[in-house]
Amino acid sequence: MTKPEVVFRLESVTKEFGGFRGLLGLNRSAGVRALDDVNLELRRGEVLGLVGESGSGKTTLGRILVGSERATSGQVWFEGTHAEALRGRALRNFRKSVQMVFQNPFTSLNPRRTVRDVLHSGFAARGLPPGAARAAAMAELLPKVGLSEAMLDRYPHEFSGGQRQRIVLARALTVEPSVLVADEPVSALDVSIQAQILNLFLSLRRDLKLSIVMITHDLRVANFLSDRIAVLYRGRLVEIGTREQIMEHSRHPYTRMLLSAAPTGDPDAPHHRPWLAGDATPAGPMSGGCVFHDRCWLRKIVKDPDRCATVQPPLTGLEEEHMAACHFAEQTPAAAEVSLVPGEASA
Amino acid sequence: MTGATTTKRETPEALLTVRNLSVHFRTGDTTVRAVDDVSLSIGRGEIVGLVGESGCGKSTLGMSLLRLIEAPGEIVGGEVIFDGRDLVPLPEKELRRIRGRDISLVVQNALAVMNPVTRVGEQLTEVLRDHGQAGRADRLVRARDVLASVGFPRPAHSLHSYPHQLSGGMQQRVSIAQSLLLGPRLIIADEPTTALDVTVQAQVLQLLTSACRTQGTSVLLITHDLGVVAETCDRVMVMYAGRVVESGPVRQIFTSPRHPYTVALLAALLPLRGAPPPVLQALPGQTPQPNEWPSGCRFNPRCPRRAALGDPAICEAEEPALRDVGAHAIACHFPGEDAVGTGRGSVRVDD
Amino acid sequence: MLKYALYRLCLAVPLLFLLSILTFVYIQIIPGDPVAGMLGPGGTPALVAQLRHELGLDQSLPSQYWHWLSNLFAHGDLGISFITRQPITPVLMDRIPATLQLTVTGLIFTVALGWLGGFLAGAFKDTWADRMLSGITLVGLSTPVFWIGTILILVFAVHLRWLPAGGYVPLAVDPVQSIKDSLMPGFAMGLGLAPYLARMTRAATVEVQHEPFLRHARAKGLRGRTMLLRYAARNAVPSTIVVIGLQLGALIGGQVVVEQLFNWPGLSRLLIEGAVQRDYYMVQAVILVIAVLYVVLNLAAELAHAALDPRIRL
Amino acid sequence: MTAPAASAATPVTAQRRRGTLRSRGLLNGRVVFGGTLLFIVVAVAVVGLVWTPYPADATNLQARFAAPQWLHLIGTDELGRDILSRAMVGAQTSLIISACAVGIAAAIGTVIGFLTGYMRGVIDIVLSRVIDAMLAVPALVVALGIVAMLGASATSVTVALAVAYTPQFSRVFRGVVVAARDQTYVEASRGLGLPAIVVVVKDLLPPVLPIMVVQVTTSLAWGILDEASLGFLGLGVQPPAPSWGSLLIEGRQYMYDAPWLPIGAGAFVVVAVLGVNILGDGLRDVLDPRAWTRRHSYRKGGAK
Repeated sequence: MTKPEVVFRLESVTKEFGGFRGLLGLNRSAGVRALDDVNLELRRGEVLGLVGESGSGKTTLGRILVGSERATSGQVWFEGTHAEALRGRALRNFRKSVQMVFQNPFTSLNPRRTVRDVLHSGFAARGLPPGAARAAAMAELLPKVGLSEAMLDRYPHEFSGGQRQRIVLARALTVEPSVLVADEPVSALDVSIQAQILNLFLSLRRDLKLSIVMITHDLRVANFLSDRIAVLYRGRLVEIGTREQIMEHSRHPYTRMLLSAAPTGDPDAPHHRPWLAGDATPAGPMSGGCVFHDRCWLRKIVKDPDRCATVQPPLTGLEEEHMAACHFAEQTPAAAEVSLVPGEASA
Repeated sequence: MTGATTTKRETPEALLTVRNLSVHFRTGDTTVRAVDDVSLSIGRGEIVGLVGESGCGKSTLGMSLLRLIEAPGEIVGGEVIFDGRDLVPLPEKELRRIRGRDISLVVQNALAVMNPVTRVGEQLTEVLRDHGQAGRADRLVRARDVLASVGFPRPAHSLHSYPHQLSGGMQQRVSIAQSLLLGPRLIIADEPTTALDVTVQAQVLQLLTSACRTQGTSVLLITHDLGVVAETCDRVMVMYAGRVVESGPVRQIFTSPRHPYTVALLAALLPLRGAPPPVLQALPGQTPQPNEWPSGCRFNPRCPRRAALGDPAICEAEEPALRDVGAHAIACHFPGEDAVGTGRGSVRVDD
Repeated sequence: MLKYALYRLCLAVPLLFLLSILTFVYIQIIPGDPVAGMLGPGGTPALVAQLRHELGLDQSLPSQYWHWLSNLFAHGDLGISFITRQPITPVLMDRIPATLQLTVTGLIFTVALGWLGGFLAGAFKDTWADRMLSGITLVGLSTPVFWIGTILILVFAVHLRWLPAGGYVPLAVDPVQSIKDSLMPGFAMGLGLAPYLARMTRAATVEVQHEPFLRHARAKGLRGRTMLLRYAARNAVPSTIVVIGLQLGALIGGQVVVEQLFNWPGLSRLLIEGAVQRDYYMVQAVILVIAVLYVVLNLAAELAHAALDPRIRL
Repeated sequence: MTAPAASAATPVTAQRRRGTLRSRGLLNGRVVFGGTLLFIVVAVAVVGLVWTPYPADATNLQARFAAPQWLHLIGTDELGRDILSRAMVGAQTSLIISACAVGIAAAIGTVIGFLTGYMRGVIDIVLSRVIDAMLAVPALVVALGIVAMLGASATSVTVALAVAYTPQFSRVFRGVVVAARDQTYVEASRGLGLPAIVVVVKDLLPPVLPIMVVQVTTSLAWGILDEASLGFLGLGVQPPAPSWGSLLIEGRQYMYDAPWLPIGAGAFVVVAVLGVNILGDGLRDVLDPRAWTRRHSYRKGGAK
């Protein structure tokens, strides 16, 4: 087995909002740490699920990947070059290689421009001259995303959410990216449309060999698409592993809590959820220690509150691919069994 | 309006019975039939789910039960019988006493529906006052107690908070507290947890249902998330394009759905555990907008069953009525059990 | 709230500093030599040079600014008038009470007329009352203050003889006469500005009625009165206070005309006199004072807004 | 309302918008009425170029202070000059001054607005603060100060008003550009690697244009008013050259004896400003998206 090729490598990326502008009173949310010491890599051709609740920093991470936000500290390496040092033409080429798909298909298209106009901008950015070259590219592109030639001269408002998301994907593909960062691409869509778009992502990945970062709050979406899943909580990466490791054998108590909270869609499943407490926005300033310690159920079971409240656990390897940031990651599965009503420790 | 027969589903102890309710929005020369000839009933203490995708009319239906439809929308026909009284012709003055006291409402965006410039305590006590609860001190005690009951650790302190100072989950808790304040007999909960994080959603749902179960309050839970319905409701109704297409007990609907739309919805439900299917069963086409509903059965252009049956003409020509089939009611020209398989609905949720 | 007040105050400081630079720079960009203009044809080069030296105009710009600013802070000294060669500050101080009295009277009329008209029009949107009020508002917006003022004088002073056509008596000397004197100019100013406020109030009132919390108030079964006062009015008013703050500039601008028309010895008259006589230091000083007045009043409006809307203060 | 429905509200309003634009075009009632008023005023000014009832500066000592009558529709002044004729000629001066002032202010203000809104950073911080400081001085007072510097003349009034209005324009445009810049679709355009100028032309300029039209009309109304006010204060176009402002300062001296002097000249101002204001209102309804959202944002997705 060859070592997988790494497309993106993030090294202790930290992002704080505020700073200078906050000082001048231009930004009142000064000093908010959206990302804290995140180390992560994206491999060629994989789908990496980025999972977290509101305030977890997952969108900020996505924006740093596409270059519309700069990390406060830490490095972002794209295909071996330092992405943040890029300037001019190299910067523009980088931006083309990494395209973003946004959550809200209603705001991510300019209401005043036709679909054709939008796509032609993309072709122009790629350097295709108007005329036959673009027509050929268009003819190649449209079937990939399930759009037809007849739709090109219409305005975005004439389309439904699902179709708009196809247009957004088409726009991203005009510049032949190698990475797609998708920020909640289906969460604004109807259930019956979600399936279409998720299938589309699968086929794009297969046909175009794209690497995809799938940012989502929905574990079911992550489970469906991802090869690997990273779990973020309050700006920190708390667990990362293969789909199976995260969904079936998670070792971080937060991941377990997320999984237990997700609706199963099974009327016969037991709904007893002893682990749930609090919400993702901290009630007061966090005083250090593990980011999760104020809501942690495992901490109550293992009875070692001091360490959790004072020492931030580093992300440590458990087995191949699988890492978790918890002092007691070893004990999570057993503790989960204990804390659940007998018969409920499924999976 | 299409000569659909009313299905008498109400039991003797039905708290709310809706018969042939239609809500239309008229702008200029177009009429949008947002809710079209819908009948349903909710028993005492029952939790009923109302499921559908955006624009199917489920929120409009919920709001019309309290007659809170804003112009240009109006109830053009039907009855809403609550506890023996038809609310449709009731004078606004009497309706006001029912709203908030007997039937209360919880909506998705708790922050937006709270008065931003007054404190939580005042918002709770003013409801008590306007419904004739005397005594300022008593009202404050009631408000504090109800906050405690929805899980506020320091209720007396929280009475002094402004809505925007609370987290999303806490805002929704206040909203639920307010809906429980006067011991209502029915709560209409319109996507109460959609804007919340999963971990908070589960807590809030648990809170709402347990409070209602202990007090015997009925709930109409409007949602687009079948996952939520599965674990919360006793009965479920599925809406598509302004009409109820299937209704029945939750377990029945989830284990043996009859309407091809319900089948497709369940198939689109992603599994949480286990290896994902290589590709999802997806319905073709788009969810129709309220002003462009197809003729005949409104689901017919997207219907896999119809396609499997070789496009029978009746689907395009005639609107199917909601009819009892076994324990369900279903609005389909081809409701036969055997037809389910042709709906490509064999992908089960939990296998 | 205190924290917010301090925060706003801190924001005002650089603003005032910038204002001082702007007004200072203003006099430096005058084409030609103001001193030569001041002395007229009789000014020999020697005389000009001497005066320039006396006025400190022969120093470098930053040092002039520093000089000017330190004098302002240390002694409240705004320099001397080109025309009278007298210190400006006492003259200004003399005029401030009259200007404040007029501002307050104008503000009272503005707020009374604007809020009432706007709220009524908004609450009864699309009725005949709304259409009438909106029509009046539009005409009011288009009518210059000097025109309204002239007509007021002709009607109330010349024709009916109810009120004096102009003049000013300090409040302390004769309160009754003083108030009578300020009624008409204040009313003219109010009529000038009230249409803006009415318009904003109407918009805010209409907007509030579509807020989800008002619809939800119905769902809670609240009384009509509760919804109108505690929901509609209580939410519509704060945003209009900001409008009042922002429109204070227009109020003070309108005051220039009103003071002239009603012969009111306020700051603005000083400004006009200075402008006509090209007394640059005087103009500079008055503009600075007016700007400071604006910043202070605007700050007050912001704080009032914050007091009424808890979402503002953090 | 479901989450998808909430976001679906956007296209619905968009559809409404386009429908309104297309079906009613720019011609709602107020645009027509205001436009007509403005047209009449401009027409009077144009007619004044070639014909007036009397020569504008022809004195007639027999007819001093004539009250409005058939021969002199709005009376005569102390030298027996026909006010109507003078107002017709003065209209040119007043309209040209305000139009030029607003044009200059719009041009400079737009550039500053774009610079500050699009560039952000230090340029934005410094310029925005300066604009704030400039806005702290009322426009009329700024104009007064500048006229005092330059001496009263048509040119200096134009320059003064242009300087006085520029901060408002730049603030409005900065707001629009900042709002547009934060739109996801702008981020997407930048993400495609398109040059900044393309993004500005394709994505940022279109939303600015309608607001520019509205802002220009509003300022035009102010321009006419302020020109007249300056004239009234004796700091506008100087008599005997006629402009609405200079007619007013002349009229003021004889206010008690011949009230038609200030009132007559003022009436021209009122009609012109009313026309511009009504037109501006109508245009705002049709063009300004902020007005649309105000009217339609509460509507639900399904409730078309």
